[in-house]
Amino acid sequence: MKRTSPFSWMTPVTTGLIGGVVALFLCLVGIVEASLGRYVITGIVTMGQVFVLAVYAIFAMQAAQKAAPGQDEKPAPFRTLASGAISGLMISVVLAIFVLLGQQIDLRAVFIHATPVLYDLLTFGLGVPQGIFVLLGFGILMGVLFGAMALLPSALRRSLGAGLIAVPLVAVIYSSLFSGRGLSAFQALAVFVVVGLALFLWGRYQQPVRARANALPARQQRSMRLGLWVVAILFVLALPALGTYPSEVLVITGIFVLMGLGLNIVVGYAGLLDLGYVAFFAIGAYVMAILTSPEITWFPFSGNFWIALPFAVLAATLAGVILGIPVLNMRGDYLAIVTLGFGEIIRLVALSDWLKPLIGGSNGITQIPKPVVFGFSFDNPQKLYYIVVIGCVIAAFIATRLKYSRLGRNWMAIREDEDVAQAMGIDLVRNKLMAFATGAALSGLAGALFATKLTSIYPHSFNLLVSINVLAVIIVGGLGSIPGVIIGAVALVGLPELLREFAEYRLLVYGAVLVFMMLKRPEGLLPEARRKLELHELSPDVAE
Amino acid sequence: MPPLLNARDVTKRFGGLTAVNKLNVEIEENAIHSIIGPNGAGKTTFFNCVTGFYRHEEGTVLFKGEPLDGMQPDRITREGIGRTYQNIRLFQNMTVIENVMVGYQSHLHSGWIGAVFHTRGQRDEEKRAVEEARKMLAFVGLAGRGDWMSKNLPYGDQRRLEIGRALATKPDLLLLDEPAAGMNPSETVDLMEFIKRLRSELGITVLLIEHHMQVVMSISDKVTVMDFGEKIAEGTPQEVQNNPMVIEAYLGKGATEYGTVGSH
Amino acid sequence: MLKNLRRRVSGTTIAMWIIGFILLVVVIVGVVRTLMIGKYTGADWTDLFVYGISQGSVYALIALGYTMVYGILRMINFAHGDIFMAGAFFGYFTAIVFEKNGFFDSPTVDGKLVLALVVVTLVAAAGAAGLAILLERIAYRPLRRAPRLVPLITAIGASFFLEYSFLGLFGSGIKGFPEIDALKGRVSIFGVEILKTQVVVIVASFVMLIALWLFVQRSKMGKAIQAVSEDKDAAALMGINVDRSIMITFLVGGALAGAAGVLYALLFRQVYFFMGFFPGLKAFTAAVLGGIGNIAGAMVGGLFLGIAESLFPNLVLDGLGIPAPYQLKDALAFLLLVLVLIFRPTGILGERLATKKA
Amino acid sequence: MKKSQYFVIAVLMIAAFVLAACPAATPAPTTSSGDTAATSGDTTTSSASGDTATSCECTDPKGCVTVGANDPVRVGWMMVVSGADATLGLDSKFGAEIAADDRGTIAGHAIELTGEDDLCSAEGGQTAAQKMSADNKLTAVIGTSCSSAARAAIPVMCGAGIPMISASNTAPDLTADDRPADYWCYMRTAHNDKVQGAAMAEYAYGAGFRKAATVHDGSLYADQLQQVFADKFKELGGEIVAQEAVGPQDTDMKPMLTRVAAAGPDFFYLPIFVAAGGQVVKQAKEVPGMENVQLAGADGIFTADFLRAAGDAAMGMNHSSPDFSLFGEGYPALLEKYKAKEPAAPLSAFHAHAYDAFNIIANGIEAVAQKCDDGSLVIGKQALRDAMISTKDYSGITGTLTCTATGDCADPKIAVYEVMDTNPDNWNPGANADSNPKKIWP
Repeated sequence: MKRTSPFSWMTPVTTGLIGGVVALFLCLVGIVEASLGRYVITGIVTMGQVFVLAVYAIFAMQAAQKAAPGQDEKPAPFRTLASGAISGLMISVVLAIFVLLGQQIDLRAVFIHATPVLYDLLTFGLGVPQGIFVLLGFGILMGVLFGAMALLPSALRRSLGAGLIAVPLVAVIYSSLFSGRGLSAFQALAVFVVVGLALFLWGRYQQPVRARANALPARQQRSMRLGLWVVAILFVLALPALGTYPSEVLVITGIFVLMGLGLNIVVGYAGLLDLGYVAFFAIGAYVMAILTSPEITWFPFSGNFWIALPFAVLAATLAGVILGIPVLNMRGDYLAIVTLGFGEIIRLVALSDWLKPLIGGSNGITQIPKPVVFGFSFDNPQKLYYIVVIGCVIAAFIATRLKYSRLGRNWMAIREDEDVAQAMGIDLVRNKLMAFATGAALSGLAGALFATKLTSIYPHSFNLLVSINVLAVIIVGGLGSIPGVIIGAVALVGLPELLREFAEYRLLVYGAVLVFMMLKRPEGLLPEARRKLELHELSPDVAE
Repeated sequence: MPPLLNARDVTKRFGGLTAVNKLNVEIEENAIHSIIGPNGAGKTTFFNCVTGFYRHEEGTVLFKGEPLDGMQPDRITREGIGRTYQNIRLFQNMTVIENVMVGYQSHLHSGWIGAVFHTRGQRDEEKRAVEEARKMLAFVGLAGRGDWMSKNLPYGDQRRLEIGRALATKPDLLLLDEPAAGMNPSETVDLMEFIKRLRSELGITVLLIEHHMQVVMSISDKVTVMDFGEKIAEGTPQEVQNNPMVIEAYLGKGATEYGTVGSH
Repeated sequence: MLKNLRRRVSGTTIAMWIIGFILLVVVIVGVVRTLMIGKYTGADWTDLFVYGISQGSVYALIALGYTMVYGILRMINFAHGDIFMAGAFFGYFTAIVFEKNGFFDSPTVDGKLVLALVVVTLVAAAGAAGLAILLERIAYRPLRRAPRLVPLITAIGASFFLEYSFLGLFGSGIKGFPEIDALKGRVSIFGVEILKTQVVVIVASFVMLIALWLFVQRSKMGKAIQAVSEDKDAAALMGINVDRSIMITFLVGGALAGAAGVLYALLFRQVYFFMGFFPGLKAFTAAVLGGIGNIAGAMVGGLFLGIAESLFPNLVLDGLGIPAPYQLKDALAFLLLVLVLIFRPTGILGERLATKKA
Repeated sequence: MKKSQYFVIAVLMIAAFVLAACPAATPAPTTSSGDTAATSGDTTTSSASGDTATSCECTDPKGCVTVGANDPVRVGWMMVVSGADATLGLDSKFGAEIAADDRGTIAGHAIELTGEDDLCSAEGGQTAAQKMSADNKLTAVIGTSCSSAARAAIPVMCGAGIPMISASNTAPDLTADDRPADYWCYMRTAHNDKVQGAAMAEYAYGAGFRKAATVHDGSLYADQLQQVFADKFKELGGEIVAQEAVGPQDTDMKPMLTRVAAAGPDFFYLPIFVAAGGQVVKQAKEVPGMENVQLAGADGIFTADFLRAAGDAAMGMNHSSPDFSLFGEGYPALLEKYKAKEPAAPLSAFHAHAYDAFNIIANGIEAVAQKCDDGSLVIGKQALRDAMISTKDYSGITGTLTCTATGDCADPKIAVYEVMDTNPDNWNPGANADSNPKKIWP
């Protein structure tokens, strides 16, 4: 965070200009206007305003921090505050220029969100001359305000910042999960205080608490750990109590965890970049559908979920082997594009008029039954959740066992250096095929669950995006790490589902988050222990 | 007794360049055999032909009387040929013991089922593998380092580990590509002793590429000299040292090129 | 003898060849049967071929960006298709200005039209190149030394970001690229009737490809790029500015994609936010097909893919009695890719990458 | 540092859950849900007409939605607003928004529109439905955009008793007589493919065409429409010489068209969307053998935007569409407001269907809502659905709407138009007898 280069007054100006461009982008892309109706604090602050405020906050603080002297130097409050003010002003200047330009020419011919509503927002509803001055003044004010945060001691600053971030986040999750609206002013304040205080206390007492825990006798430590495990398991089992929609999100997340665990074996362990992972997912789903749907009349057999499940997994595994043989001799990115191709081939063939008489083409296969055990039907997401959890546990178990076996070591060796691995007597194709088939099996399992969850499947559900999502899940989570897969799925599948508020902008945010995450934490959220080591040594500049 | 390895007229070309030209080498069982020659003489290329990474266009390589030509490298390793690399190629992000266990893997048989269900056979096998690997680490002088990340080892130990990993494949013939490169004099002396122990204690035949003349001349039974892909001399160290063609090929070169790392 | 053979050739290799052989037989049976039915005239086949070339030349232009970036960074720049889309947008906004001022009205090709098209292309190329450089600077440069998959995910993220930014900024509707009267209809070349727009696209593509070829082979900067592709560290030691070389690579790749965007818009006259995704994917396929990292390979791969898509569904699937074969043209394209890679593992022309083996 | 980040996330999640767990803390006291009321709802006081009711107990078998005195009436949309099909969903969404603006209030309460993305897929529809069905203040939903999403969403919404009315689902099975029982709450203002496809076949046969070809883009909409057309056309005595398919993102249609040309049709039906449809029409003029084949599309491309995509090649083309001459007087005004939201012209007629769908909901609410003394509204779920599905002779934007017992509400009058002018600015169907495109059938 410390900057050794001498301070320059140009720094806040450029920081502010960049901030201005970002603010302008948010306005023009429509996200500000679209979330004007979304209250963070009911009747007071909307999400749209929060977006603009956030830009001021982030860039003013950055500018102020850059101006703040190092720890050993004399504090320079004026310089810090002035930097904040300048950057805030610059953001306003950019927005003001935009508004003035908008008065002269019709920007809507190009930018569809350059609407009067937006101009109104930016001029505080005061119209052009007055509004512009207010906007500029507002910028300076915000700049000074957030610049002042740089003057606070770091622990306090962090708590304050966390509290401020927490309010909109909690508001969004809250309103999304429980279909409420924004928080009340009182709730917002409560969230702010609780989060800020909690973080502050954690920062203060983290060390002593931990030290005390470590000082406990080994036995007590063990029972403490056991207790934590029990709590965690109970927590996982209790989650569906949140309601059907959260359970629905959990089921989707679980299906991605399952796929992630499988793909992790292929990409994370064996280092084979597979971009067509959805193919096996599709095969699992289609086999499940064909074997259980009463709609399919050409197939002489129509069973229940449990009978069909092993066949779905088997079919996917078999497909993994058959598809694997021709492609596994290929190296690196050839493998990537060929597997991508396979994924598309499966989807297109399933969609085709050619197989339409058998598997429905664009009409898909409907009426897939839900799993039933002794008359108990898993007919809603709250119940289905448990089946998915069992699937994930089995998958995680298999993945862990394989990782610490001869096979796992061979895969790791192949990932590290294919040539040398071969020179150690490892049959590359055979070992890769094992990874591919295991991954395919888990994907097939996920597909079967997906089919029964949806009760109807369509080729469109098995597009490239699914493969990309799963890959992103395991990489954002931390390649090769099993807890990472879970965190990754929660972060990239679960949370976006919760943040449906942003509807049109979901993929925009998703993309931005992917880029941001990779830049800030290239090793993933919860990396495999050894990978973390490796990366930080390799490039100290990306480490925090 | 027929030679353990018998290379006949091996020729390897890269485009217009003939890297190895009609090379004939016979390696007797239990011998320490060195190949020397200036950089680019085709020594490592020859290694790659023997181990199956390159396919030679002409000639044949017989191992224990059977041809190896066209076999996949992993197959050749299982036939009993181990190797190390000129620029150390460890599995950097695996632990020391894991590296050795990968070398040992072709002597293990448990598969997917065993791994997932931890069958009795698999557990016994893993135990055996760890024991074997420990023994091997002790043999190469890395006892107690098993849990180090292999890239964190000092340079000399990385060389040892690489040899240990190759030994774990239980080869009859070990190909060492410049094992003394980058070592200081005392490490070099240790290495020479170590290579002799390979033969005396494990009964392994060693084929060595080396620039370090002291090593070559003091431990080799037989030396083959290559230049521009061809064999220009062969014989005992003394014979080779006195061969005028060898002197011509080496004069003014040998010492300066010592330690430079060439690649293909 | 048999024992030897078994030791030499692994079971999987044999299985691979068998799969390849079966696919090949299916393809050949399809072709023979289609030709025996004789539903299509020679002129039909020629037409299909020409359609393929024009589509393929656009693929080739996009593929070049992929292949150059891959060659220098070993990274699949997933966002490249969206750079192409951005180029089409920039071109579109410039083109409507010209259209309003009557540059496209003349019934024959005149100076005004040529000027307008050149300006449109240049604006699109410059805009796309700028975006590509920005992308490289913000999203890729900090990740140069990260593991291989990290930049891939970044690129995918950037791709989403660009697509949905354009959706937000410019709306979801399909923008109709102005129609140019002078380029309507067909012209006869060597006795083959070809659409005028196709002629423009094919000629422009080839001119750009040759210019790129000369740039890479002859210019100092091009040679520097080649050196960086071979070995970044060594190139840096030789005094080559690696960052600059990579930037120029993105600039050139982006400019070509931008130009391709205009040509595509000229050919198909539709500009919208999602237009880059599939052509991007196809172009990447083309790059691999031709041999990744290989500039000539990208051209050959692009043309091959274009022709395959246009010709093969009719030629292969029709004879096999598969209905609506053009629905499966992408599947067929990927199947061909697999076939080519089985028999030629490094693409049609072979890859041009510095292999860092022992 | 890292640890603290996880800590923050954990605290945030917990905070959200805590807030959720104690809804009593929320100031709005109007969270009473119909479900609980319904089980204990054995009170006898119920009034047939809501307007004069003073008692506000819920007697509806499916439960009720209660709207607080100062709260708006919440109406949902479930449409695809991201991905390649975003244009389809956004078009309907704008229609619903304009309808809400025009209406201003429902039963004296303000209107709140909330929405979810159905992603035009089964999984998207199911998730959206799970989410919206958990909203106990939601009265009804306009959606989904795509029939595949509908099939997954309908059982969930019906399970929660929230009526659904779609502006763009066209798959026949959704409103078929033998539709599953758990589709009871579903209806639509879009045209059943059966109506539209058959109408086009009748027109084509009547106009003397005997050899028809079709193409679809792999979407449920196009596939079913062309199949209905083909079946009907054959039934009438015509011949289907080719049934082709393309991808929705395909651009080079000439190879496919070459194939069609070789089959020698005199009529080519392409019920696909603007992007692919524009390409097909434009390129048909460039493929030998296709120049003189009569082209015909469906309502998916019956827009000015299509003229932009297809250019002059659209001249003389036929379209099946809801009969614009029957469109309400409000349509030009609707178009004006639409342009304020999205400067480009509408992509299809679905915004008009959405407009009507919204009004059917609003009318239904106004008919059944009980006004309480404290100013709040109680809306019975079953009652609302019944009120909506018994819509009769409602003169909406897209004609005179009457719902069938299985929820088909669209005015079944389909017209066929011919494009007389390819300037998008002159696109003005139904303005008068000669406006472009011109109505030629019936």
